[in-house]
Amino acid sequence: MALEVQFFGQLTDKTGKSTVQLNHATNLIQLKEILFKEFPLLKESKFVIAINNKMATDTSEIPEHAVIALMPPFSGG
Amino acid sequence: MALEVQFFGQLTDKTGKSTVQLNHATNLIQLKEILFKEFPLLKESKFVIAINNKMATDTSEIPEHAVIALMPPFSGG
Amino acid sequence: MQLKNIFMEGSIPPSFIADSIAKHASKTGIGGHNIFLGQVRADEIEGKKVFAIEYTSNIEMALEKMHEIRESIFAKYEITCMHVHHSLGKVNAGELCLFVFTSSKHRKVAIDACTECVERIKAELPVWGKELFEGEGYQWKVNS
Amino acid sequence: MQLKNIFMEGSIPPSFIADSIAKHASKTGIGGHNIFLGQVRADEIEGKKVFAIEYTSNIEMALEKMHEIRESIFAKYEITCMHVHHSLGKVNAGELCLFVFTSSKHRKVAIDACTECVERIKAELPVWGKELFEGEGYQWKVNS
Repeated sequence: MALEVQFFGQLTDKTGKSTVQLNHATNLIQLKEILFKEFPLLKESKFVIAINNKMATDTSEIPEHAVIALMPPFSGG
Repeated sequence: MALEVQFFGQLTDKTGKSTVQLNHATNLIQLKEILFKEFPLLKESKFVIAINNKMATDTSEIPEHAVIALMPPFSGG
Repeated sequence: MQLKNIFMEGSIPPSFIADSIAKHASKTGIGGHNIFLGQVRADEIEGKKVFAIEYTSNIEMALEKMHEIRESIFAKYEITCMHVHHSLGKVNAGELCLFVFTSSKHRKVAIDACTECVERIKAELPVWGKELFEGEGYQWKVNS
Repeated sequence: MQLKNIFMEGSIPPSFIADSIAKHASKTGIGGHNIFLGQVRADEIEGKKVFAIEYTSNIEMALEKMHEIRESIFAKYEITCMHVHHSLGKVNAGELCLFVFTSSKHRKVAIDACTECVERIKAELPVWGKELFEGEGYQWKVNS
């Protein structure tokens, strides 16, 4: 259990849960492959990813014990 | 007593009163002559004039028993 | 025609604003409200400090003009409602003298309508403010 | 760094807004306040009526982002203060879910700062609204 992945908003409908624990993935490309295999509905979803509360890109490295947040388009207010 | 002339805002400082009764004047040019004679400080003041609550110009005719308002620049709010 | 009275004696209490907001809870088509509040500043002019503004108006003309502004703003913007309140008489520094409140389905409409209403009130309503100095003296307010 | 909490559980009561306004009476350099209020609409979508919105957030990230927005708006506009409150959890149609409050010496500054703040909140804060339908069902809110 090296990573925590959190889902927000409508993504929780696609995954059926708000958080999963994953073994380590070195970058987001690899992480998304793992997630898409477990939650195929995520593939069609729009979202941005934050690593430890910082917005990340596909090539961002993932530190040990990181908290990863998958966030769909915001709709506050 | 055919006309009522009302002064507003800083104009009351120039005239020392908020209203005067005047004999008839046919138009505003004539009215201003009368007022400037009685209240010379008005001459240096900026104001617009309304006749019976409608904005007027120098050549506007003045009906009998009209209420004339001399209003300096607005400063509400 | 019965003109809506926008004037109230003295300052506008915050509780009055809360009541006005609460009245809109039944209008469930509204998505955004915009409120502008004018507050009397304790400006210092050549060493003298404003402690209050005393407002007077050509009331009848002001209400007619406000009616005209209201009509033209309702024609231009898709607002659900618009409320305007302006003080007459003395309002102390720190107290509220103007309350403009617009509501609409969409936020931008409410904001734009409110802003335009405030500008027109300041420029077009025959209202005058006398800035009273602490101690004695006064000067007539000038709108920018 | 201690981040300011903008979130409150449930709707924002009008009395809370009045209290917030009243607190500014001692700031006698303020000439204008602008307030934006978001209200939950009872929209009808394909025959189903929204009776409430349930808000969730990535709270920590939202507070960091709000801090960043606050700093940049204070840098850009000469405002005296800015207050932001956003609901979490269920807010019924007709109730208030967002309260943005800016104050400045001059009205235009307060209005512009408030408007920019509202736009940025809607676009940049990780907050999600779930529109709950009467009877059953829901849909996820989309910001325009």
